[in-house]
Amino acid sequence: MAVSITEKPFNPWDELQTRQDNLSMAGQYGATAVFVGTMRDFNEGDKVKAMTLEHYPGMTEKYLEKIILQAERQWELMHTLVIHRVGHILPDESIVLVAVWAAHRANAFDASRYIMEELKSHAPFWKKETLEDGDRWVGKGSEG
Amino acid sequence: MAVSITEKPFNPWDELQTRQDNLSMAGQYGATAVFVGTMRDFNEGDKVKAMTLEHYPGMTEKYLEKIILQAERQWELMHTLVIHRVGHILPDESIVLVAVWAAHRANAFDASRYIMEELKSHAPFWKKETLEDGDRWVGKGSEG
Amino acid sequence: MSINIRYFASLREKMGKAEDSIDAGLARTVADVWGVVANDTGMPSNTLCSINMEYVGPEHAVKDGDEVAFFPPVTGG
Amino acid sequence: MSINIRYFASLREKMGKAEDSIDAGLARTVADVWGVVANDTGMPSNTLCSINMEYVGPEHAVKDGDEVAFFPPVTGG
Repeated sequence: MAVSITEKPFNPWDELQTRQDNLSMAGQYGATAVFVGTMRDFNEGDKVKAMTLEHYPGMTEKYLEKIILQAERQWELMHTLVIHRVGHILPDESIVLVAVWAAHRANAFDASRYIMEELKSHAPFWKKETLEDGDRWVGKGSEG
Repeated sequence: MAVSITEKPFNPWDELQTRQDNLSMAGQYGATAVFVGTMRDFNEGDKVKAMTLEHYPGMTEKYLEKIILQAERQWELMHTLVIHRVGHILPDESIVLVAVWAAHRANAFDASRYIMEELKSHAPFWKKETLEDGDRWVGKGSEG
Repeated sequence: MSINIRYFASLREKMGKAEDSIDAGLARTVADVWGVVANDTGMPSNTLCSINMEYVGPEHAVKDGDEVAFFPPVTGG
Repeated sequence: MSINIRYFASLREKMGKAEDSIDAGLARTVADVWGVVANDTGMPSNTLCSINMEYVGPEHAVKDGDEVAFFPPVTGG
């Protein structure tokens, strides 16, 4: 597995290319399921200019690794990659990338969704949006 | 939507980059769900050297568009891309790419999986594997 | 005036050809078309049928100019 | 000998600081720690707690040297 938290913008397709080029399992995986979360310029009826993503350094990485281990226990996976952005983020920038490589598609689909849902509900990240007229913390239950 | 059937190898991450660069909806989509099917060098206990993918030109494209329209009726989607390889394919080459861009993640996850499952069960493609000692048509119910 | 017929994958190999054509007067349904081209041997189980690139059942009516196709279960993706 | 405390996001802003420290003798549980730092005002509903970067409930025991954190519901992804 590979987990990274980054303050710098990242290009999800470049990251997938690089990661896949470095997997020593060509011909073994038949299925790759990927999710990319991207910053929208609109949320809950308001225009959003920017976002600040706070996290709990140390606990965040630990928790992401725990989620991936749980997924690896439930499904047969060959490799998992999670990248999550923190800090100052602009609309159209990638926030999160979850990718799973597996022999068969059901495992890849199930595991990628599981990791993403667990990340959203448990990993210690907090979003604060910059609106036209001030800032606000994003509430739970935002559709994501 | 964009659907293409190609005899030439394609790089899924390059295709996603190019497609996304051409979407005039930056800041609007918050979720991209992607599935890539890759040729394995092993299937049902045998080493596979190559594969020939046959299709029904005309009906295949028509059927893929139908599946995507069904997905668009069920979920709120912003864009969908399906690329499917045909002809002579080697291990580690991409066979299929399904990508869905949506505002919210549940729609992207649901739609990408729906499209992939419908494609596997209904789109007129047929795989023939080249083994060490001859050819065989892939049967239904292969895990994929 | 005729019905054009296409075979794919293992069925194409079994028939020894990819295309066929029969006189439209010889068949009322897709099953009739199969009967004509296969000398009244039964259609292999699981065979899928289409008319003009739309899936249909074997009892679907055919008409002059139709493209009828027969093929095994699909295995793409 | 002390317990280190961290606050995140809206709770950090409410507390007016990101970190705190109290004497380990003052608290037996996570809820006790909150009582000390918040002058016995109740913990906001939905507050999440961790000890040494593992989620725990408010009645979980604390010990000398622990890092206790308080934060609102998470909203990453």
